[in-house]
Amino acid sequence: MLHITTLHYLVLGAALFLLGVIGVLTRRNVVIVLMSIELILNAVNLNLVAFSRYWQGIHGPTALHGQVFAIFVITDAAAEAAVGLGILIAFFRNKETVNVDEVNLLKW
Amino acid sequence: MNPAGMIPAGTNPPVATPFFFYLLAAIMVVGGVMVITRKNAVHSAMALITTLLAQAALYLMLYAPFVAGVQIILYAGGIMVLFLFVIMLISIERAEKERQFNKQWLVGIVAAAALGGLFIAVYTTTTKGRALFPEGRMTYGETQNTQQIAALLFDRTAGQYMFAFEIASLLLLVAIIGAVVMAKKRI
Amino acid sequence: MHALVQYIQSYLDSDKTPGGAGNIFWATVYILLVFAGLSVAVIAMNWLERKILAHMQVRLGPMRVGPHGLLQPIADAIKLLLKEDIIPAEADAVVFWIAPFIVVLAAFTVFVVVPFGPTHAITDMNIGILFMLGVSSLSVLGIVTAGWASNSHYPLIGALRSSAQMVSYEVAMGLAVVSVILMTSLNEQSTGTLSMIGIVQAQLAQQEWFLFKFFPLGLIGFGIFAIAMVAETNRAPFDLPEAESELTAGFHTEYSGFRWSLFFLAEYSAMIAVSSIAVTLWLGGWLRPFPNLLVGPTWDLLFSLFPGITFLLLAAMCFFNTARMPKHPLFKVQTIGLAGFGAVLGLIGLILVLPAVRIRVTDIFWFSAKVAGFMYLYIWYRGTFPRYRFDQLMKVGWKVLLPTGLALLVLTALVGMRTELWAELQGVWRP
Amino acid sequence: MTDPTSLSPLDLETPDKTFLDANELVINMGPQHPATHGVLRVILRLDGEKVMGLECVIGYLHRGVEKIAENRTYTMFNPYVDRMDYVAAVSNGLGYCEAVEKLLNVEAPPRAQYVRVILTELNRMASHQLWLGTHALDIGAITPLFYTFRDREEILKIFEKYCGARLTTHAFRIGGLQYETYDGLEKDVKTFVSFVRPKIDEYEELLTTNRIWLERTKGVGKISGKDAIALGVTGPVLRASGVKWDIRKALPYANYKNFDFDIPTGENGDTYDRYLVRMAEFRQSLRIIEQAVDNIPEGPIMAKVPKVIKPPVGEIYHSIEAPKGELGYFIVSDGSTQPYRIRVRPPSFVNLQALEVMCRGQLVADVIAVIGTLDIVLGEVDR
Repeated sequence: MLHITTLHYLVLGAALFLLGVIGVLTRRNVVIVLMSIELILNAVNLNLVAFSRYWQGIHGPTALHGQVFAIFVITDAAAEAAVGLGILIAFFRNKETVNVDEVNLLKW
Repeated sequence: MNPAGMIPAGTNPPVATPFFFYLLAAIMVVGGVMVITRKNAVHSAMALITTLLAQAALYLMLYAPFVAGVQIILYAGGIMVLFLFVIMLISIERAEKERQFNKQWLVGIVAAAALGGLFIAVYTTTTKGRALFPEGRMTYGETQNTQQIAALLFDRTAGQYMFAFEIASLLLLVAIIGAVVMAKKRI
Repeated sequence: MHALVQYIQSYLDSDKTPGGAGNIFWATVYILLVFAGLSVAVIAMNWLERKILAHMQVRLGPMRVGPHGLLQPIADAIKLLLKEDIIPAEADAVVFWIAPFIVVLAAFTVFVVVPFGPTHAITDMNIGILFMLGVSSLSVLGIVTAGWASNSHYPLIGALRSSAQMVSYEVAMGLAVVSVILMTSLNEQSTGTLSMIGIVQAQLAQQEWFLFKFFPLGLIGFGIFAIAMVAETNRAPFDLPEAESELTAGFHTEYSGFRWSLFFLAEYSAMIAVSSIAVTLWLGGWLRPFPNLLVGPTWDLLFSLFPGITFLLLAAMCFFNTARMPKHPLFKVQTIGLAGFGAVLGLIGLILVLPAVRIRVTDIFWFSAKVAGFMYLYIWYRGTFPRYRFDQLMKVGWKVLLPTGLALLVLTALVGMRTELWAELQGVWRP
Repeated sequence: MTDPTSLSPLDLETPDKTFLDANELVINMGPQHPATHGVLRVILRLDGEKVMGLECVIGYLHRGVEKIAENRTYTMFNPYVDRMDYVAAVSNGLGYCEAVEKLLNVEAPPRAQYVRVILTELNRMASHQLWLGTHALDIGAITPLFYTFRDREEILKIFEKYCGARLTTHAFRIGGLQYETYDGLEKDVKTFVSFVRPKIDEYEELLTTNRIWLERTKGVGKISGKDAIALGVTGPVLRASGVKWDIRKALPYANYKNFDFDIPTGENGDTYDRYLVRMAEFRQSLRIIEQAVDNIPEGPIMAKVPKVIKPPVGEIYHSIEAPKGELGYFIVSDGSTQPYRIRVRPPSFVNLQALEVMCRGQLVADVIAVIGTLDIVLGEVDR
């Protein structure tokens, strides 16, 4: 209780990851599905940064690989959000809906 | 500012770490739950922003101020604004009245529960009485964090991620072009 | 009790910011001081803007409430607080309620790292400038949600315009800032810094404001930032979101009373915040003019007398105007009020001349004076310029400022690395 | 999605506009919009922010001025014309009085003519000043408004001293002037001329080379000289398109042929040229006023006009160059004391018809600039 260890962060990350997974698997609104994906990515980031601190404790203060990874993940998240929302807009313009289960045709 | 960027123990200890950790963790989990349960996408987005900001604070507690800054400037200030923009461009009045969950929601919950079980199994595993992840031994001051990350990314000798960095920039370029192609009416 | 006093006193000899020294008491004091100072500055700015703009436009401005309208901001505040707080029936009440607070929080939180002096900041962060840019960009969220939650067309269009504008200009702004960060790394260890205090100290160490560094590169960077910061705060000539002739009042059309005043507060404190970034990055922050050239006790004494002299001059202006007041019984209260105000200013001036106070406030004075210059520029712009059209605004942001910023960044890096590059080139040519 | 086979041939020929294409948005601007200068309602058809077409809905300020004229004597109708273009009341009165004088076949005495010219030109400046202030305000520059109103005030003071009214002056009478000039009119006008000349430079200093002003006005609301003539556009708007047409020179009325002045013209017919033309007209007006003040002759101020005006049977069209363009009065007399019909050709009304040509393909924000540059007064458009 008094010491916050790496495991605490990992559990929090796992909880967020699960929330994200549930969101992706159950929601119909594409926007919220995309947000759930962001949630998953953030859970991963949290783990990476927690690992980074753990790694620093072992390998000295310059062992920041986890943080560098987190930055790359954030970059990917930005790219993913841009493309995902672009697809969403194109989709909405064609089908006037934002529900994933109505995107069941390869062509319309 | 000493060379190693390390704060000697005792001079400036973090204040009430457990309290802030649990507070922020609670905010994040509640925010996460709200993200996946709200009917209105704007409410979801606001909950996600709260989660992201709380996470930035957690990064600060993990002595990762640069990641925290990037989190705020990119995630909360950039990506989420994009989300809000898109939500406002597409009408959501209709989406609110519709069914919110898809037909496979039960399967999704079950799969997530299985995954959660897996997590619990992993985290409770102990080898020879030791937890998988024992606590880090030292806490490091954040005074040189940004410089060290920069060294990892750009330095000629210590830098390992320069190629990855360039690839990431290429990825962003592709994403920009892709997003423009997707979203533009007439090219 | 004694331990507490000692804890409080222990900071006074420290050469760190309260946050850096980890002293919670002084950090709280600084937070309260900054908050109070900011509120006073916003109120003063409100009055000054109306007065200065009025005088630019051959008007008098507020003259009725108090002498020369000095109490007008207070009257306005009372009026706003007493107004009915209307939430439109079709609005999304929760989001409508939260949005102004997001904006205000974003606008106030940035002052955590603003360095009013080498120790006069709430805290100094390793990522100071990144933190400022990031947190101030959060106000976009408040604006977008405010426009959306109003559930009305004008606010929504205003909010979309506003946020598109802010997001676009953040890019150019960031590039200009990065060029300064490159400049900070020009020392023996080539250690650049993102810390706000570190940036000013780098200017002191390099004996040059970054405005004049690599002339004209620093100037160009400053120019980009100075344009982008006006667009960032949605002020004239980039006040499209609030273009009365097109959009009534922009994203806060549906807001009234207290909530509207929060937006107002946020707008002005955001103006002060971006001005402090500009001052810190290009104009030497808290440094007095010529800190390396005019050194010595005489010059130190002379420059540290400035704050007191300024206030005494303001007091003299008040007394002069008191003497010019009409000698009519109706103006008695006003005359006394103006004289009293002058007396208060004079007293502040006298206190500021005291040696013990003098050395502590001189940094804050120079910082505030530079920020005040920017505030005057804001008012001046508003009195002079017509409004850009939206496509022209985007054109300026993306087609002018962004390429200039990119070129500036590359040039700054090349010029900063010229000796190393030259050595490299010689190695290539003469193997 | 509808099955393509179920579409009728007609549907296939005209594909759904909303499909992969922005749907055209129809929005209403006005009649209570702050930038439509009164109660003009503009129905805009937009594609995004681009104007595909627009339609003006007018008549919110219709008072039936022309019908009122049929039930009033010629003298009684005179004040009514002031209420049409209420920012240039003197010009309206001049046009009406001259038209009736022409019908009666009398001419105002020279002294009256000179005073008329001075007041009309002063009024032209007042009208242009109001236009400049509001036009700049629409584009976002707030300061010129206060500058122009400060200087317009001086003109209104002269009007007030002369005839007691500031806005709806009713300064002229059929056959000349009601009032002899007050002592010191010449001095007042001369002081005003020397006062306002540097002020016009001041306006130009704020705007003429202002980058944002140039960007907002250059190439905006273009109309070619040919189009302008075809649409019947007159006044500064026509002259900015390069057509040298000014009724003061082309069909001289009053005694404008005695004065030496130029007709400023533009080249491109855009908003900026219209601005430049009007700024040049300020200076030409000053020239005319100076010449007139120096040469006011002594003499009577009223021609011999019967107490009861009863023009012979006939009809007359007389037009003058009002600040906004050609202001014409067509009067049909049946020989009685009341006109059989009066038809006014208001410049604002005709110029407003060019709005669509000017705005098509521009952005919404430009519509505001173009409405401003047309310098319409709804009182005159709707009458």
